[in-house]
Amino acid sequence: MSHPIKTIPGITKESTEELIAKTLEVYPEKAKKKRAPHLGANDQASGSACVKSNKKTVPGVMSARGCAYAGAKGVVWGPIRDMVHVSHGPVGCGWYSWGTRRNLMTGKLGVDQFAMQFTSDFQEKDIVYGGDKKLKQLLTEAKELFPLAKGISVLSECPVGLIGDDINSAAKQSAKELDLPIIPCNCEGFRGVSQSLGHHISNDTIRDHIIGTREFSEPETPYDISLIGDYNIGGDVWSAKALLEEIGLNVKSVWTGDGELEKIAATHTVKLNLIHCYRSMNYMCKVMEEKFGIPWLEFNFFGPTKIRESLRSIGERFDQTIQDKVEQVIAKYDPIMQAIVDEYRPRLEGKKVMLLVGGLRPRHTIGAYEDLGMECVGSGYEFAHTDDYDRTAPEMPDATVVYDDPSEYEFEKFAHALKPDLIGSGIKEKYVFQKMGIPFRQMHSWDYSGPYHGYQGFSVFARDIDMAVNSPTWKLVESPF
Amino acid sequence: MSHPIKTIPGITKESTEELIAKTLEVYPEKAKKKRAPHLGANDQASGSACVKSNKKTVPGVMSARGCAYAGAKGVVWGPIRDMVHVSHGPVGCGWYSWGTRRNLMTGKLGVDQFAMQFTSDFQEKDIVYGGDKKLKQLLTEAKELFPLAKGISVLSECPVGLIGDDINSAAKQSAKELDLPIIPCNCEGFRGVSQSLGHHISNDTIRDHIIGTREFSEPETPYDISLIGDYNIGGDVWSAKALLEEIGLNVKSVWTGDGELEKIAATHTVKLNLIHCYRSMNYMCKVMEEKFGIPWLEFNFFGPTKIRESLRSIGERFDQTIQDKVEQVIAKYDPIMQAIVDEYRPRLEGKKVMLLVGGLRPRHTIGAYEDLGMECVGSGYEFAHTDDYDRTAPEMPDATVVYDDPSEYEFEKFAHALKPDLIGSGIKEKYVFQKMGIPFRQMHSWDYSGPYHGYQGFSVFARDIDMAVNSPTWKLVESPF
Amino acid sequence: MSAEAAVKYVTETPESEKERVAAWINTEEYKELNFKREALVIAPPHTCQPLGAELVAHAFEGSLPFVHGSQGCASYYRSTLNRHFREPAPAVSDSMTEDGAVFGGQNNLHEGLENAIAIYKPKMVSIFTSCMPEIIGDDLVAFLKNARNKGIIPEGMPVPFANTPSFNGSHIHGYDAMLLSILQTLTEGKKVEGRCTGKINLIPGFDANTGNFREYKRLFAEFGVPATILGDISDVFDVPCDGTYHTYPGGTKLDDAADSINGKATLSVGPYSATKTFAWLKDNYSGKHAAIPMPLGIAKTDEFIKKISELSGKPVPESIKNERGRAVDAMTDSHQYMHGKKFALYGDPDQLLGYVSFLLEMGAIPYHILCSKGSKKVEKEIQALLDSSMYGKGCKIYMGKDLWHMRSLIMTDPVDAMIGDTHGKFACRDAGIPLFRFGFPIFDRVNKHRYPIIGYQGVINMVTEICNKFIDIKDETCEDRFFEMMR
Amino acid sequence: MSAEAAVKYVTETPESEKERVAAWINTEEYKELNFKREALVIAPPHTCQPLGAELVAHAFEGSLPFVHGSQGCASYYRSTLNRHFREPAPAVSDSMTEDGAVFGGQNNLHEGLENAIAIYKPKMVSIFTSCMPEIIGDDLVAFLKNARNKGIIPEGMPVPFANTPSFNGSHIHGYDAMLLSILQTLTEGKKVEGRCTGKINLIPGFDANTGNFREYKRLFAEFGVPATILGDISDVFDVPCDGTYHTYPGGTKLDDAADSINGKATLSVGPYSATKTFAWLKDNYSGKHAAIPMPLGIAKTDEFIKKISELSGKPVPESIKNERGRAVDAMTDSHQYMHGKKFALYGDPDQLLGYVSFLLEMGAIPYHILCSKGSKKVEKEIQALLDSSMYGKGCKIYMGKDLWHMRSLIMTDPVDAMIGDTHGKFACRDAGIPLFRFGFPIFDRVNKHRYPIIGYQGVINMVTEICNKFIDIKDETCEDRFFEMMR
Repeated sequence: MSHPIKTIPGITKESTEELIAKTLEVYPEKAKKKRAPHLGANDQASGSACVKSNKKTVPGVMSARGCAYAGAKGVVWGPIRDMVHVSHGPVGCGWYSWGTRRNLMTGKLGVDQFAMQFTSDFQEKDIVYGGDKKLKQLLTEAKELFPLAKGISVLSECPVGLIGDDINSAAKQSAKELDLPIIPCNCEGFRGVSQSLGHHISNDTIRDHIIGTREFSEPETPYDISLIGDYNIGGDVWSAKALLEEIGLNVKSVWTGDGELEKIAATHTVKLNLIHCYRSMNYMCKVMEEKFGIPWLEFNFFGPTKIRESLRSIGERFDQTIQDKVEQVIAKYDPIMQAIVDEYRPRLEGKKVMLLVGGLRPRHTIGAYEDLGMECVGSGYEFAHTDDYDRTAPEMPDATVVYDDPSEYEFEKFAHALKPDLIGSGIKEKYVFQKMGIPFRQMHSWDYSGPYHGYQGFSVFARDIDMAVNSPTWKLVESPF
Repeated sequence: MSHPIKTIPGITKESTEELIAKTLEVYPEKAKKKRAPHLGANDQASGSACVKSNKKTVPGVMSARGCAYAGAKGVVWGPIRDMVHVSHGPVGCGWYSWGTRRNLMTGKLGVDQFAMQFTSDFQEKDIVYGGDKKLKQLLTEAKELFPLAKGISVLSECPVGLIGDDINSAAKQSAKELDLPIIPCNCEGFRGVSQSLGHHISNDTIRDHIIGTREFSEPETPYDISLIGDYNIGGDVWSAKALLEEIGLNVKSVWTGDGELEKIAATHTVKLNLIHCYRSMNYMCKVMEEKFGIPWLEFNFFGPTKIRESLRSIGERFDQTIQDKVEQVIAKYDPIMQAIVDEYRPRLEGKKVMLLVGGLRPRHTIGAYEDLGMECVGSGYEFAHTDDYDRTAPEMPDATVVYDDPSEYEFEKFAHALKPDLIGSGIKEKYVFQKMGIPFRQMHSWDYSGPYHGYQGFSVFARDIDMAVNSPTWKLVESPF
Repeated sequence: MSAEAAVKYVTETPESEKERVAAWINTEEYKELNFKREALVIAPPHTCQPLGAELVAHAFEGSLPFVHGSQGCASYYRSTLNRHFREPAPAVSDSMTEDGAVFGGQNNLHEGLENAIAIYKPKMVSIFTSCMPEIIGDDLVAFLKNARNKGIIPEGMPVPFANTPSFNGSHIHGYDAMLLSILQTLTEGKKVEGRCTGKINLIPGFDANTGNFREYKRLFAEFGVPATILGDISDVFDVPCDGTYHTYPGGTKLDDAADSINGKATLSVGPYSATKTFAWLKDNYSGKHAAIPMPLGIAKTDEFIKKISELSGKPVPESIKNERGRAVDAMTDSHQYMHGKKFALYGDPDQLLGYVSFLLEMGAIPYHILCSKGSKKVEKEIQALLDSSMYGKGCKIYMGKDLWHMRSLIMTDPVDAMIGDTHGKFACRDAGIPLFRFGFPIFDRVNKHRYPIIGYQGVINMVTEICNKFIDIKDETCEDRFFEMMR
Repeated sequence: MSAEAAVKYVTETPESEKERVAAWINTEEYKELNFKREALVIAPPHTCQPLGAELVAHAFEGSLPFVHGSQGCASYYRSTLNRHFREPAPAVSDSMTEDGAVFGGQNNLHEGLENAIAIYKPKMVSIFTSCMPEIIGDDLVAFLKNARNKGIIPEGMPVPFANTPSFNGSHIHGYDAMLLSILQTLTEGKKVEGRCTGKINLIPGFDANTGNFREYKRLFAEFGVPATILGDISDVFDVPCDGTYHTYPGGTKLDDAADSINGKATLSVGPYSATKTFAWLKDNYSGKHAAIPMPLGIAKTDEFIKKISELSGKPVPESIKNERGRAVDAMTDSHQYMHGKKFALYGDPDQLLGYVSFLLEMGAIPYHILCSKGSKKVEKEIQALLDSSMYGKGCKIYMGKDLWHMRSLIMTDPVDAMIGDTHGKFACRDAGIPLFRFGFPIFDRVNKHRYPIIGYQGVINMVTEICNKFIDIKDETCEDRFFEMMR
């Protein structure tokens, strides 16, 4: 799709580059040199990245990034509801990632859903003598205590790799003994430069251990699809899945929000993989395409404009039946969405937003803000790659600032200069900007709200954005004394 | 029943009289002279009152007494659940007595139970022009808004009597027009010397307006009784009624806790009136005895000893069937009660209690304390008459202090001298004594607990008394600094 | 005795009929019928004047509240204060009975004064009336003059008195009348030309939150501004339990009250519950005078702080600026839990204005606003607040209505929560919504009166209680799949 | 790739099987199986050392917490603090990656220091480690010496560092290690013979309640005793929202911390979370030293107040005596709402001891006491408390257990409520009991960290929250006929 060039009054390539240069002034030379290529002015027409990305974080700059383990546990594995996910190593990693990502699950905790923290709680002696024996014992204990778990993932933390434990062989042996899928995932936090490698490693592990190990018992249909890269934050999957079903598709498996191991294992039999979060799961889509010939399609379920476009693109991959349903669904929701826009747009028109999120939302949500009359004056990712930034360029207004893995300092300076009416980023940034009196929404966790996906999600999104921007509390920030 | 003489080490007639004399020292002569006859040392053997009672309160001494309205609204009328009780006059009286007596009710508020406050909310103009017209209008409104109310009581507050309104004729006229029992009760607060006259006036009003106006549709049985003088504080009626039913009696009506107007109206057909609170309802028992030949019997449902005695006395009024059931019931509960006593008595043995309550509990609860190993070192009533004090004498240990309508000052001085481990009195006294570090239970309202009647009640009573006396919080009162 | 002839049997209302009525009382039709009421008042959330008079009569050093009237009245007032504060409330009455109606209450008053003074050794006896003497027309001025002449009242003992007829106004007016009389009595002859105490006098108005009083004092101390709280209940109704009982544990010092007439300034934050007192003060007290709203919510607290600064000539201290910032921080951090939530609220005018202001500041909607005893002036002032915010749109004010009206409102046009006193709990139960007990009286929760709702700290307290309750409800009512670690 | 041959179909667990297991996990049989676990740890309520290190690294003026290790670790610690306090938690890491394992972390550390100091302009950089450098054996002493030699660390800038391996101890030990290093660094060479600051140094230990810190300071001020809180988070994690953001909004002044070695006395109220620090202090600090329990509940607060009096030589002020009396008043007034109620509790040793003491004082029963990371000494001390009261009879202590054990305990042997942190909410939901969030972290309620639980005011706060919740439950769950005005 070619986009018209959007501009923001007062923002030019020059102004943005000046802003970047001024921001970097405080940096030591080496750091400045490292950081400069990660900050740029968007070239909307080019449709390609204006920044470098997926590089090591510069030490000491206060990055928002996480690690490979975080990507593996928090994003890919954690949301699979019917598995026991063991954080293998010291207690902390599992503790920090326990319940903090809002990937909702159906089922009963400890019965057929396992959102607790499982850890091997490494002690000094495990470091010295190795943890493989402990691992095997805990796998047995997990199987005994949680008989309905469909499998166990073993997610390595830093020490495991560093001391040279062989979790793969331990897992393999236990899997056999316990007659249960036990998936070892070498996602130590020191691997790679961000969460991103954790996604990739996890995808590879799914490829190696899971995909193709099951088939659906019911007959295939032409409308079988899987929903990839939706983690059910605040119920996103439930909204997205319902919408896909409304246009006549059979959502056979979900990766991995509220996901089920065996359905994921049988995904190789679907007709199309629909992928929402490209960054975290494009690997598996590509694998399934290569290996099983399953085509895949990126889509965007944020905001009525993008949803409409996405539904039509999806429809194009199917027959007239689906295409007709797509039109019916669009016709059904258009007036509902218009009513929402009519309610909130007058209160949000012309408001500026800046984003810094993970691997999808910095570009995917722009349309939704625009549906509400807002414009995006800066965007960036914690852990994106060039292909993400390529996809971002056409969405962002021209010449606006793009930042890759920005330091808190950079983000603050940009915000100070651009004076956004809203910032959408993570918990680590939230209170920094709120202290400055800038409205903020956590855009990793939907700020404990959601869903934001699909038509259902847009009503929640619009309400939340209005609430954040127009909360009367902001008017109180400036002291009269 | 003749009682053995109980004594308390250190308490003699002389010590008590000295205490009284010292207490009154501070009083002006006139007040001293007025108050002296109301304070005395119990003469247990005599079985008769050692104090004067039912006299005007001495002005300015800080009495705990209420007024006739309080006796009428709070005690007699308020607990009848299926009537609208209008506090006729200014807003306060109804407001203060709204929900503060804990006479529990079944039914749904505003549908078939009316525990809200209803007031005519007199304004200056009602004082000047009279409130009869307003009364008639509000009766119509009440009937419209509460169609399931079985009747309406109109309880006069002070101004109504003083300005000469004729609520009797207004009520009579409205009753006819609305085809609904509307009972006027001239219980203005200035009448009499305490709540007591309010009880009497209300009894008379029941006699004049209600009793005999209904009959039970089901056939009479030899076991038909009514339960009189139980106000269902904290569920007392539910406990007492269940126990009476367990010994085979049919409790046809309850006066007036959780009471129903029409059942009360048909009470003249029962075979025996069982009266718990003699003070507030002996009038009606006497009337029913005179007029309908219904015998009546006082009983005491506090603590296993008194319950046992009472059940047997009640049994004596009936045939062998009932007497056998009485023994079965006693045999069933004795071990349960013993277990309670075994649990709490070791922690309460020898503890001293002082009481100041209304018209029943200062004597009726003594046995229950004694069941727990405690002894009563002082007791008195807010609004008792000589016949109450006569009944008290045999229950109290010899030479202990008895006080009628004591001032807060007197009560404080007595407590100071007698150093009780527990005081049982009302909300106005509670925090005075708690400040002194003396455990306290509200014995009008069961301190928001209950029931205390019957076997069920004793388990609650014992737990509460232990909790009050042995709460570790008392040990903290004395400051280490 | 009844004149009925034919036997009437005891009837039972059929269950179906009960169900019909139970459903009916929740309908719009019922609401209309309910709002047509003109004579019957059901569950009004205000009480009579003497209660307010007693509250302030307790609030001065060594002051013994004295009810000229029936003893039952006194017991009712005392019990109410006992239950709300869980504290003693020593007060006497002169126990007028029937003969008072005939002979007047002078004998009772005199005997009562003699006894009370002998037994309870007050420094001041604060007299107020209940219905009887008001109706029979007792002349308190004469009675007290006679009492002084007879030596019943010791030389120099102040004995203020207030006529507080229950058939007029409400507890806030009784508060005002008694406070006025106390100040008139204590300051009589104490005005000294040229003298200035250097203090600010604060008139809090009817307020049964001891925490508020401590907070006022803390704020003045933070400012370094000496102040006299006129009617200080903080040490009267929040008394240490240390094994001793004191009849008069606190209250505004009589000397301070007397000298308040020479104050640097006098500030009322109870404009609706100390109206007459303030009007009198303005004409009689030295220094500046100002009446501003009760400092509830940020804006009204700002006004309060600015006013102290203005009256004292001192700058707002950094510590208070930081407090403000922390309160605003609490609000910005948790606005999402209250934003758009609809509230029903009722109470005394001063508090009600504050609740409305605070809710609007949070983006919450003060939807049903009920004042059982208000005035056109109050209504206009609330309406002006509503008009000042987009969150006030569609909100309605109901003056002179009661809690049975409120029930109809919330059953037919639901809200998320109610703010009021304990009496609102029945309607809230029927509506399935929480009740935030910020009003008076609170009979069914502990320590609520120890937590200020005024000032910036009060904002934090209200935000905390309200937001956490909404989160509680979410946690308690959500499906398993929405039960989460974070909120 | 899987080596399976035959086609395996996707299976569904039958509902009946789910129901069977759902019932089974609540049984005594399951509990026994659960308690047999030796390797698997499920939902432990403690985390790793660096989190504690970061907390205290924030608690000094201009101190920038610096994680030597993977950046993911730093993000996890920061997020935890952000969520708990709803405040910023600026900290950096030196972003070690794979090559660190090969070459060691010196380059990262040096580059990180250079950048952090240039960008965030700290007065002190407080370094602590996560797993990687601990395992590869980075020599921080040498690295830092080299950094100084290379001029990376500006002259005079203190750079304390602590080894805080995650595979050892818990957050409280990391707190201790970092605090020790900060004090050692800051006080080095600052001991002056004969000098006495006249101040009492307070070591609060690991405590994530900013209200507690303000309360400590208020109590010292009330005493008129100058004090230095060593590791003061109150202005760091409770910052005004006034339109400006400050990286270092508060914390113990570095000069005060340096001079603390010349203090009049040093008092630790975190005996289990500042053990090593206190041991070192005792040998190195001037003046008197005392380690007493955290002042939770009346008795332990009495001990604290007595100790301040003893160490300062000042009498306990009347105002504090009155506070004590008011707290006791709150307890006597509401003991009936807690008396005999059974609690399950878990947390860090210092807090746990306080909860147990407080509950016993209220006549409540600390029935299941769980400490996921305790010691024999803690266990003995808790047991001694239990033995001191009849309400401790039958209570059991579970050391080294986790919240999945706790779930078995409360499902098989029920209690009325739980005291803990947010992580207990799942077990509480299953058991249908309330969770009192006094611990750390609290992710799902607002402002809890602003309300002190220490001192007499803390007692009132705990009494209020607990009792009112029990009354809430009564009001919400009782039949209509037991729904009442008064409680």
